[in-house]
Amino acid sequence: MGETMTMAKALNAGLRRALEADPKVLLAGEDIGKLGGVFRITEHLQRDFGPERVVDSPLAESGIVGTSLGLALRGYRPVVEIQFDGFVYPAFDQIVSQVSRMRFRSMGRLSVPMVIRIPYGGSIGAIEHHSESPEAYFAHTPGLVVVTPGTPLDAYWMIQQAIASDDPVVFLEPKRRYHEKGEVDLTEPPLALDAARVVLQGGDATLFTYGPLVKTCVEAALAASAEGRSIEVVDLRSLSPLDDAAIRASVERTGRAIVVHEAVRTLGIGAEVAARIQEGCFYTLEAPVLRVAAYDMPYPPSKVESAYLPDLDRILDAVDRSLAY
Amino acid sequence: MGETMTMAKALNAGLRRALEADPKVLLAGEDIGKLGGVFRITEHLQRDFGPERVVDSPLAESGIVGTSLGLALRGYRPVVEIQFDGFVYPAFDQIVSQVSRMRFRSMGRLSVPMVIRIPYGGSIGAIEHHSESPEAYFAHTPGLVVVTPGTPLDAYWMIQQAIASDDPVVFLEPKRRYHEKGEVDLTEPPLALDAARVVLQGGDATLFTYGPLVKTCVEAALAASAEGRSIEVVDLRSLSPLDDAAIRASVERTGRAIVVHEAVRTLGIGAEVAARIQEGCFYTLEAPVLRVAAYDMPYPPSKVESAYLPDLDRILDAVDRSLAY
Amino acid sequence: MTVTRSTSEAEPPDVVTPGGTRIQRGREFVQLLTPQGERVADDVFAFDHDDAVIAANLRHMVLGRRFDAEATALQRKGQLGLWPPALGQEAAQVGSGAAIAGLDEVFPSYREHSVALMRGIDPLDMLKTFRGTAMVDWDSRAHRFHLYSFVIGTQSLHAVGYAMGMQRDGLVGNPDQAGNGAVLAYFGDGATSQGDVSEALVFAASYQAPVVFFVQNNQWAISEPIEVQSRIPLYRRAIGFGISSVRVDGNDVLAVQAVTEWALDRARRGEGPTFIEAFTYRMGAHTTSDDPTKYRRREEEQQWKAKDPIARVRTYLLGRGAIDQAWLDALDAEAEALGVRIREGCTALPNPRLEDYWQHAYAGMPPALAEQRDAYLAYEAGFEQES
Amino acid sequence: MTVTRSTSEAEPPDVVTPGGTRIQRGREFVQLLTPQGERVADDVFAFDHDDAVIAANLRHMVLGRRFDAEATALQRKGQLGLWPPALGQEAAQVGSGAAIAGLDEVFPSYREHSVALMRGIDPLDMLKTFRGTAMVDWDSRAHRFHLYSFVIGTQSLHAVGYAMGMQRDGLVGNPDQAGNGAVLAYFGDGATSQGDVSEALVFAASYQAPVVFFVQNNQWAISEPIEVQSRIPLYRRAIGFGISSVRVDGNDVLAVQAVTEWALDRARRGEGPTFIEAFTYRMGAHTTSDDPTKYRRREEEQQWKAKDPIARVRTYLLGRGAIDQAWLDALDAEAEALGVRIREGCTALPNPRLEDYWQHAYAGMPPALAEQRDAYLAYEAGFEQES
Ligand SMILES: Cc1ncc(C[n+]2csc(CCOP(=O)(O)OP(=O)(O)O)c2C)c(N)n1
Ligand SMILES: Cc1ncc(C[n+]2csc(CCOP(=O)(O)OP(=O)(O)O)c2C)c(N)n1
Ligand SMILES: [Mg+2]
Ligand SMILES: [Mg+2]
Repeated sequence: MGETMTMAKALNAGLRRALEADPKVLLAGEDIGKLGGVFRITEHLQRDFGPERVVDSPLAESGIVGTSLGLALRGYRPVVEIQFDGFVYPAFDQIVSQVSRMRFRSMGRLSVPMVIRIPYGGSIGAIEHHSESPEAYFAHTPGLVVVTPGTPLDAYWMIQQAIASDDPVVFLEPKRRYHEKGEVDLTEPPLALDAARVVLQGGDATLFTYGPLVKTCVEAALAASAEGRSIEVVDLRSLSPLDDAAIRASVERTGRAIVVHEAVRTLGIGAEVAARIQEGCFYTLEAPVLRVAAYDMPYPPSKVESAYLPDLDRILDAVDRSLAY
Repeated sequence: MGETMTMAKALNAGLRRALEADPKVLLAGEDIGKLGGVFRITEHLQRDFGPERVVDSPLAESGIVGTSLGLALRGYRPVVEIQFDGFVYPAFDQIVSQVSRMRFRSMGRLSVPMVIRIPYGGSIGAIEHHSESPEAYFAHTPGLVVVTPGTPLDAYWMIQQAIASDDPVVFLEPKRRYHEKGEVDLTEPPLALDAARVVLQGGDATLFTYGPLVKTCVEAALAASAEGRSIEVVDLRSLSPLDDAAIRASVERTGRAIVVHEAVRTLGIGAEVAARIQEGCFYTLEAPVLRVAAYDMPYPPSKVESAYLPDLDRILDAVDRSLAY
Repeated sequence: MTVTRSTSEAEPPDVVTPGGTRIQRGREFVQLLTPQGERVADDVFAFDHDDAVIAANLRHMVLGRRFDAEATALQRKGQLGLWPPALGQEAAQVGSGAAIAGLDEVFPSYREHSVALMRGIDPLDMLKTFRGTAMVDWDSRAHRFHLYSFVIGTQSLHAVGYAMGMQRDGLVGNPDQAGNGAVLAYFGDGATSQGDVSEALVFAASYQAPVVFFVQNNQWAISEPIEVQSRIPLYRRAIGFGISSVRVDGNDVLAVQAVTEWALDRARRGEGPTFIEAFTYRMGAHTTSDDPTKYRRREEEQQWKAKDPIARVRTYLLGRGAIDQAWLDALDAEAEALGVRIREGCTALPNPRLEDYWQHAYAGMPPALAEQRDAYLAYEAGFEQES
Repeated sequence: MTVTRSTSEAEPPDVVTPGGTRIQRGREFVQLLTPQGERVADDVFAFDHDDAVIAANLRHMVLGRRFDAEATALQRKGQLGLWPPALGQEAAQVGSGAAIAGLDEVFPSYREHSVALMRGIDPLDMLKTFRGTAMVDWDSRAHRFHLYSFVIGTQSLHAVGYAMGMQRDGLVGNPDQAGNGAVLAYFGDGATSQGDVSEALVFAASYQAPVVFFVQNNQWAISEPIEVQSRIPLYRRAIGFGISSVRVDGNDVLAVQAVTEWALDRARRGEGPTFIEAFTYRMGAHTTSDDPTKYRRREEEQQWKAKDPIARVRTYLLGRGAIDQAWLDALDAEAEALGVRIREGCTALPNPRLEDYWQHAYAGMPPALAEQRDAYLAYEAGFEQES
């Protein structure tokens, strides 16, 4: 029953299904119509669903998110595309002060079933502002759900689950994985949107990661197993809320944890995961929770991004350091 | 040599000194001129320095920060007032994508010696958007310095140090402490802007805090000492960069750490401090680093804010839990 | 060198359409009732209702002012944390509020107290926000009156988006007017400087959304005079976005109603957005925390007192014999009853509990948040046991 | 229901000042040189320079186009990560660039390659950004040409702030013109929708800052036609903010220079900001990653080809005998030499090392960051030892 497709195609298929399933779903963003988005995630959707359901918006992110909030109040389920990670900040006030709180402000009377899709992360050789990892800003914001698929299969289901959710969802798409293929087996029921997944089981240490670095961590774990080390890989998938039960269960098994992400280290998701693990698994931990992340500086020119971002070697180095405790 | 004054007066005096000392210093913001700001922090400064150095800006935060960045490039040292914490988000893009990175983008050629003053925090009985604690957003952003005074003395010196700094500084003013008095002894040389301060020495556990809750933590520590517990209180003062050396030194002394802040718990400053402590002091810690913070929901109506925010009892409860390990 | 700032030049206004048509009438704004209570004609706008409607407007203005005065007094007595008075802006609010019909929706800022009352919002529910016992506690869908909005300008985008939704739902341009609706979006003169408001104009123009932007230019944004935001008349702002625009005497309830009806009607018919500048004055403080003596002259306040929006309507209706002293006495009694209800109701408002708020953060409560709630409840229970 | 979107109405433009004066000339825009290479008169603007200046402009346009073509080719060969071509916009850029005088400062967007060359920026330094070997590697102060800016519209605010600084520094309104300066701020048609750009207009008007907003309306924002951003001519946007505005034929280097000189001169004299819409066309792709066949018709591109900004100047100057084939050949040779330098220089650009970047995050490196750097260096050293 499985089909092999890229994450880009899987997202496109998921959006298509959502548009088919619910006439209240609409897409809005810059260049998502005729062009199908700069990454072609919405390709042919305007052709097939019309310009009222797949809307080319004026070049103004706050406007896109703010008007979509209005549409959501009217009963629509807007799916907004931010063209690149670095262009979400002009919409920050609308997302963080308005979208995230409308339910709370209205004391539960109003819902904002909005999805904000953001292609994110680096390693694509881009100029500045095109390789950001803004997830921690959103995960620190109550009222938002923040999720990120690591595979085409997850992408296909999670985008539909996000659209079906009555909470606003920041949906982070690891753009460097857009064009990698994976199996999309539709016979399996999808995992819950807020669940982490053990991608690889192991007993010596756990790599916690998400989005673009799931694959890298799996590669690192496989490399480590060649050296006789049994490394577990957990794809967090949901960054807010975090799947505490799954995180704790893995640490209880392995006793060692390393969090890996592209965002800068300070106050990245790794900080929260580490803080929770040391609190929840204090007696189990055989080593401190380590973090492998970008260094605490702005994203550098692309020719040095490979040194700036975590890679297989830096992950293995952290595994070594963890096991050395 | 000491004088007793409120933090509001100390800030006003510090701004006045900075305006006197350097003709390139200018203040910009909403209502900071004739009115002297809604908190009167800039009272009489326009009268005494003129409307070109103390500028009433149009009602647009992105514009205020963005034009101030232009002024900084021209050699000015703008000190921007954001009227309330909840109104900084419209300027988020300018702060996070522009101000913070101009040095990096220009490969060190340009400086942005800008100070962004933000009255922050709750417990003043205000309506929504007037009691926010946005510090983690900024501390997660490379290129920004984030500081917050806890006393009039620190306020007086730190605002001047921030203005003198060639890095952009987010200067968070704990508004609930504006009108409390403290000694401002000008004979003592000021502590460095990036240094934490041990406010109260103790041996059993350390409370790490900053801004509005420094006083609350000191009160908690004094209450604990009545029960025979010796609690150290460290005022972090600088949230980015963190004073790692001071943090580690204290934990090495006490073996137990509790981070206390008004911001929500998830990905608040406490997450980073906890992550660093468990990494840097793994063998010293006798209990997990605990966090006392606001609950992970938007700021509630003011009649329940006292239950939402950390207070003396919740801090003591955490001390008990820490000591029980 | 001096950075000079002149006040706005004298301008020949008035209705300007994006097509460039300029209806010049050598007057400051559209006015149908003078401060002296005399009807005057306008070459474009007419007030198409009888005296009963004017009397209804007077009633709304008087009740709105009473509500406002009571709330201000309650704040002075420590019963509210804050109150933003609307004194002086009653005609702008009631006139526009009276133009709202069947399916229309309102997106207010934080000062549209009279409009709120007209939409059936319970004044006690409104006080909750300012007393700190609730967030915004009214059913915005039932009343078609959306939540008060405190981050300046943000609601303008929500309004446009909502209007885009009404467009999609087929509520625009139907031959049967009863099936049509539009959005009325309120904000202040200061708000026009916010990027969000400009973006709202861009989106409204681009999609020809059925929305009317209603700016109460009350001359001040806290301590900043209108000249800080615009050196030319504010209604012109919208023209550059391709949006028709009118300036109206915001203290003339007849003119405001006429202009707003025209604009809403255009929107409902599918003729696109309109921008209305209601030229009015904030006679009181910005909020109860504010002290206007720091930044504006008494004479200015006095001048505007002579243009009071309520006095002129009363004069007019009495002169016409449409109302009499008995009618006014009855209205006073109604206002007094409202005052009593507000005063007594306010102090009786129940205090909330933090427990009530956890459930509002998410549609589905995340387990970690439920854990926090449970820990909180256990912690609180500990205190109760102790005591 | 259909959400209709009509294209902008035919409009009688042109110069509109906030005072309301409308100089109607029944033409689309200010034009001084037709696509056929004929000089035409305008009732307001004149080109006050001799043929040598026009020839210099032609040279800048040809060199700019060559640079652009080389960079585009280098990207195709994998030598650059990305390139945003400026093909077709040379007159808008060179005409405005030629208007810049002594103390003026430029705040570009990311496509002003010809202006950059005129300001003395080394084309190889410009390529670094797009090759990924540097952030923005030119001395913006020395060249009075600020950093390229990639978040749409943000630089408009920096430009206004910088202009406010020049105002404070006394560079405006001096009798001695040599002591005066202004800011020239570039952005695109799409950018005008961003809140930041509207806020820049608000601030510029409020402080009467010496700034000229120069919009290259190249008809497209990636795949979105101008009608998505504005249904009326774009130059009108600024009028509602109280800013004088002109639309100019952006493919006519003479008209662009004349209008920009007028505007900069006004700014320098202290007469406040101006908004210029240069009506032009992006003849190539948005960037080398873009595929315009997906969203626009070939005929449109062909129509604009007939309005090529370079051809008309060449025709004109040849017709006047101001240049001859030898002159053109020499220019070709100069362009070819530039091409060689660019091709060879690009591939020879040194790769950076991450080490070089730590120091640029802060003026004073925080200890924790230094720790990270040291750990990184030790870690890297480990690899070198291994190998
Ligand atoms: C984004 C933002 N910035 C600042 C404020 C603080 N503030 C509240 S009201 C106000 C003035 C608003 O003036 P105007 O838009 O004219 O409305 P008015 O109060 O006169 O009705 C300001 C600056 C805010 N609420 N939101
Ligand atoms: C805030 C922001 N949103 C989106 C983008 C992505 N983007 C880059 S260029 C562009 C179109 C810009 O169009 P226009 O302003 O007309 O300038 P042009 O490219 O035509 O020169 C877009 C949407 C961006 N760089 N910044
Ligand atoms: Mg106002
Ligand atoms: Mg364009």
